[in-house]
Amino acid sequence: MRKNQSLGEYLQGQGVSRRGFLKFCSATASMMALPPSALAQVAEALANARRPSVIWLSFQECTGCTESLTRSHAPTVESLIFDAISLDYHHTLQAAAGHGAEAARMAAMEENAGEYLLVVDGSIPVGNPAYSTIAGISNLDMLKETAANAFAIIAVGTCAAFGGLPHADPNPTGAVAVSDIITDKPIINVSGCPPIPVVITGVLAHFLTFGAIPELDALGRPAAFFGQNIHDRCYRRPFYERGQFAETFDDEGARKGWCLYKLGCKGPTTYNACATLKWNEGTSFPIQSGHGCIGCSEPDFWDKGGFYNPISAGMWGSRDALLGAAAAGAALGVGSALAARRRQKKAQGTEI
Amino acid sequence: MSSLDTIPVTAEVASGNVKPLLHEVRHALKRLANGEDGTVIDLQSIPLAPGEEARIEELLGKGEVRAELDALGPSVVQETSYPGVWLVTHSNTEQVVVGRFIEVTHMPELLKSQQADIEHAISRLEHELES
Amino acid sequence: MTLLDFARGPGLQWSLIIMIVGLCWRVIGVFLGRWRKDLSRPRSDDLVQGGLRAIITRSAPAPELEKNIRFQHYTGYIWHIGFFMTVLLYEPHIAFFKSILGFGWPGLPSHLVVIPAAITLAVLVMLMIRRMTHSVMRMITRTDDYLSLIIIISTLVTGLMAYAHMGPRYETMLALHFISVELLFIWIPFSKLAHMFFWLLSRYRIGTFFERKGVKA
Amino acid sequence: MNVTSTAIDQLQEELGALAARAKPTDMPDEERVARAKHVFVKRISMGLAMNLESCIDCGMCAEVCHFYMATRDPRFAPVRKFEPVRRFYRRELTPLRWFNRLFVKDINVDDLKESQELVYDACTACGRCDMVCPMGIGISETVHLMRESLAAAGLIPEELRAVDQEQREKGTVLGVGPDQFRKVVQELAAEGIAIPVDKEQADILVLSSALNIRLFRQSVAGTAKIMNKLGADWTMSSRCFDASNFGYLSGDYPAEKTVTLRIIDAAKACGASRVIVPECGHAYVALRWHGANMLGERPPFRTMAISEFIGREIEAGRLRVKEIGNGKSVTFHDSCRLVRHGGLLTEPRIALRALGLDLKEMESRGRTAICCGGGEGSNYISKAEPLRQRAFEIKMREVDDTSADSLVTSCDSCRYNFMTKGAKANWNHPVESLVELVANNLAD
Repeated sequence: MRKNQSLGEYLQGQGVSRRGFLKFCSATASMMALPPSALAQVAEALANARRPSVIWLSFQECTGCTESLTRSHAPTVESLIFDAISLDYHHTLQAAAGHGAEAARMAAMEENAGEYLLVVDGSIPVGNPAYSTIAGISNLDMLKETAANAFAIIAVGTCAAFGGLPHADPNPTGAVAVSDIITDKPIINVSGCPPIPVVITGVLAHFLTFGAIPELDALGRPAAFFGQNIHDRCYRRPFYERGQFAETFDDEGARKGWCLYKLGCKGPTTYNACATLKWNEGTSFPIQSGHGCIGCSEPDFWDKGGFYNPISAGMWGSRDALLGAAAAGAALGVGSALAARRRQKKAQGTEI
Repeated sequence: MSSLDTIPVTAEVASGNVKPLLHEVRHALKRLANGEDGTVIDLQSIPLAPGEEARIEELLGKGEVRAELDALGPSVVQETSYPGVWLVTHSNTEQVVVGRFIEVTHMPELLKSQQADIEHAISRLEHELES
Repeated sequence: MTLLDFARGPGLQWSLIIMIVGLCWRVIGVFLGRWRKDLSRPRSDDLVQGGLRAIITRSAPAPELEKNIRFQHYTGYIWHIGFFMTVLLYEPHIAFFKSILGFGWPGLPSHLVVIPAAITLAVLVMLMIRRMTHSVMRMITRTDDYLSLIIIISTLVTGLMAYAHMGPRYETMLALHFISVELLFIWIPFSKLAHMFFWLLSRYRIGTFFERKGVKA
Repeated sequence: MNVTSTAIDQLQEELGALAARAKPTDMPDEERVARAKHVFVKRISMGLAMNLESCIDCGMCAEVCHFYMATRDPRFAPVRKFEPVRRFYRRELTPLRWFNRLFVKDINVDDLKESQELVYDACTACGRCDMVCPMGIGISETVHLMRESLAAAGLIPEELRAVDQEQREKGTVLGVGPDQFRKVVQELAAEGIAIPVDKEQADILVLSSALNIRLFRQSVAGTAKIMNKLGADWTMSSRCFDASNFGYLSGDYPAEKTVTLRIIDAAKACGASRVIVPECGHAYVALRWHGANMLGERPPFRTMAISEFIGREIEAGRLRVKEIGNGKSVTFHDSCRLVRHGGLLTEPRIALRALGLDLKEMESRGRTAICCGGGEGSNYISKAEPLRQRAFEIKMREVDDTSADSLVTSCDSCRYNFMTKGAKANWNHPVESLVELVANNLAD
């Protein structure tokens, strides 16, 4: 796809019929969680969309987010979205290496200043910048430098969005989220560990379609995907209402597909689209596969008192503190009773 | 995968969303009959339990018309046993379903020849005749 | 740390610590107060039995008294039963107790637990209005009574709202629910809510007191 | 009726003039408060602490209190009557006192003065509220502690204070002393009723009361007839014949102790194994339940109310009475002191049944009996009269509801109260004494 070509022209050039384009649009609208009635609007916008430049930076990450994206539906309608963007820098995917790669980044930044999208996966260690460097540049410096002229930033994955696993207690690298460093650019957090691939492409599609960032929730996540919690959209919700819970992973309830709340499911406090979009080409999602949601799209999900503790349970270390409290209370009780007794004893001898 | 199949997971699961969905279809049909616009329901946006999509398909049944089109992968447009209610399934070139819609309309838009394609057809035909 | 993390973690821990310190302090302190032996010759031989009997029999008034206190008596029962059903039979609550006690018990379907919770809430609001309007209640009501009512009502309101996914987002509502319960924990030892322990002791005591006189209390 | 209306009028007039006889107990406000607090410190035990810890302010006690029921005045809610004790306890003695001090106001002399009306005029410490409290709070004993603190603070109402002072200082009550007692003994001897007075040794010491000597001498006569009929080894003490204890009624603890110890000494002196208290509820409570605690040990005799004694003797077959029933119906008024604070539920009923009377019980009887409104020295306080009259009318209606031919009771205070308050309400229901009824119908 040439730089100045619109998407419509590009697809037509590829021999895609209008019918094919409409099909592409309705799949895209569905991907963006837009109502089917928005199809005409989407079609028109997409037909005229211009190809944006995208720079993808990977910091303290496991490449799971990239894997999630690239291993999903290739080649699919989403792949067309990828064709529709100009991925100018992605150190896992690009052919160039070393100085050439960095040069590509610099060129893209210069050529598309103020217009390019910056995608980040992984958290940024600020405890000691040397914990993670690329081409001798610390993640912190590279992020600042690249973000400076970006149109917007998409923080892909919980690490980039909220610090994620590296940020988990005790956070040895001092890992922080993109939004902890960059405060003057629009940031779209596409959280999840990894995020649902359709959500990543959905956000790109939205940008491609409307040239703007989608509506975000309080944590900077696209409301269309993160607007409702897993629990509300979970097909096992009726079991929750009926009080039918699996108590262990191999009991009758687990076999019958009952609610996993008591096994630590974080569905009620986790906002993501897993229950509708599902994973592996719409095959399933964790709860459907018999494991509670671990809340991976939420900040600090590693530190919520354990994946297998119900959310209504407390998160704390020991009961010893309570025994200590009982002992302290008893001592105070004895003390105050003795003081009162002494005072009463003194009063006994008197006439009135 | 026989070892997985032997795990006795019974799917007596119901999301409780099938009936409301069918009611929505009923209302959409009424609107259509009154001359109002058609309705498209994106099945991906509705939380469904395993097997429920198949159940919806079964409940709706198969009607007189079935069309297959090949545009960026196959798509199937099936009229259900309730005329006016269509089930549209889009797949990509790898035969993976990428979108599923219930359309309540006289005829799904996608089946009609599109204006842009018609114009393209004219030029192609002219080109053919000229040569 | 989010509000929910605070509520589930340090908030819970400290509120339980304060509750346990306060309750042990108060109950043990009262129990170790000056005991005065009654030297009079008891009419009954078995004061202990009288005490134990009173613990049971005080649960219902004599018929000739019942007609005077019907409203308080039955509303009291309704909301106590409703409240404890809600606390003890709602599955997420059982999971909470299990995390502290190490064991759980069977619960009721969630949508059924809503019924006692809603009834309890309605009765408590009614009792609160009565406190504000009835002449005797206004006269004897102290800040303690209002605070206790408000805290218990807030646990029910936040709990029901969290259950129904009303108001702010679920995790915020859940955190508020936790916090209201923690307030309740903290408030118990300092307030009349400590009657959850004293009712046994004082009923036993009045039972022995009257048993000595040969009267069934 | 053996009680002449002139005697009643005379007594009532005398009671009306009591206030003028009371010696002042003035003291600075600070001292009043200090003395009241001192009483609290001294008396509050674990048991009382339980009463002060457990209240949930449910208000049920008000609903069964005859003063509240009669007036609907919220100030008379029983639990509120000991509010100063509770406040003091919460600030000074409870384990969490340091916390409570932040919120609970200290008591002052106005609180004490306000309490005077609540605990003397509007409460007979009858204990009906004790029976309803879902927490099992001993409300009446705690209200009595309020009386003790007010007594120490010099805040006993004048009339009661006058009698208390008279008994403490002269040993007489309403002018009734050994001389008046001997006169009655002589009069009865003239009627052929012998009373052995001041025997050196006796098995049973029988007590009487100033009210008996003044008004109900038939009751003294009846007791003597019964004792003689039984052939008991009994005596009465001319020095110590009066069981009434105005120290107890007014909350004057030292005075109560003096009176009680005097009786215990008299009983010890004649080697009695039993002391019989006349038909007087408070005298029974003072001796039966407080006596041992005043003495510091269990005394070497048993204390019995005369109704208790009669009931037991009839039950044992030693005392036989005539069946006088013939369809005549009676209802029995349980004195709050005898039944609720004394446990004497069955004994008087044994006597009534032996007499063959048709006993028609009131709705509230036994442990939930409604107080007649005359207890705890209340008959003496003139300004409380209108209030007490209203409280009495509740009792009156319960009696009427039984449609019994007559009313029997075994407490002279109650009896006096029924007679005077009933007269005021134009309610002329016959009121009989159990002792007199039995004594007049002894089988040959």
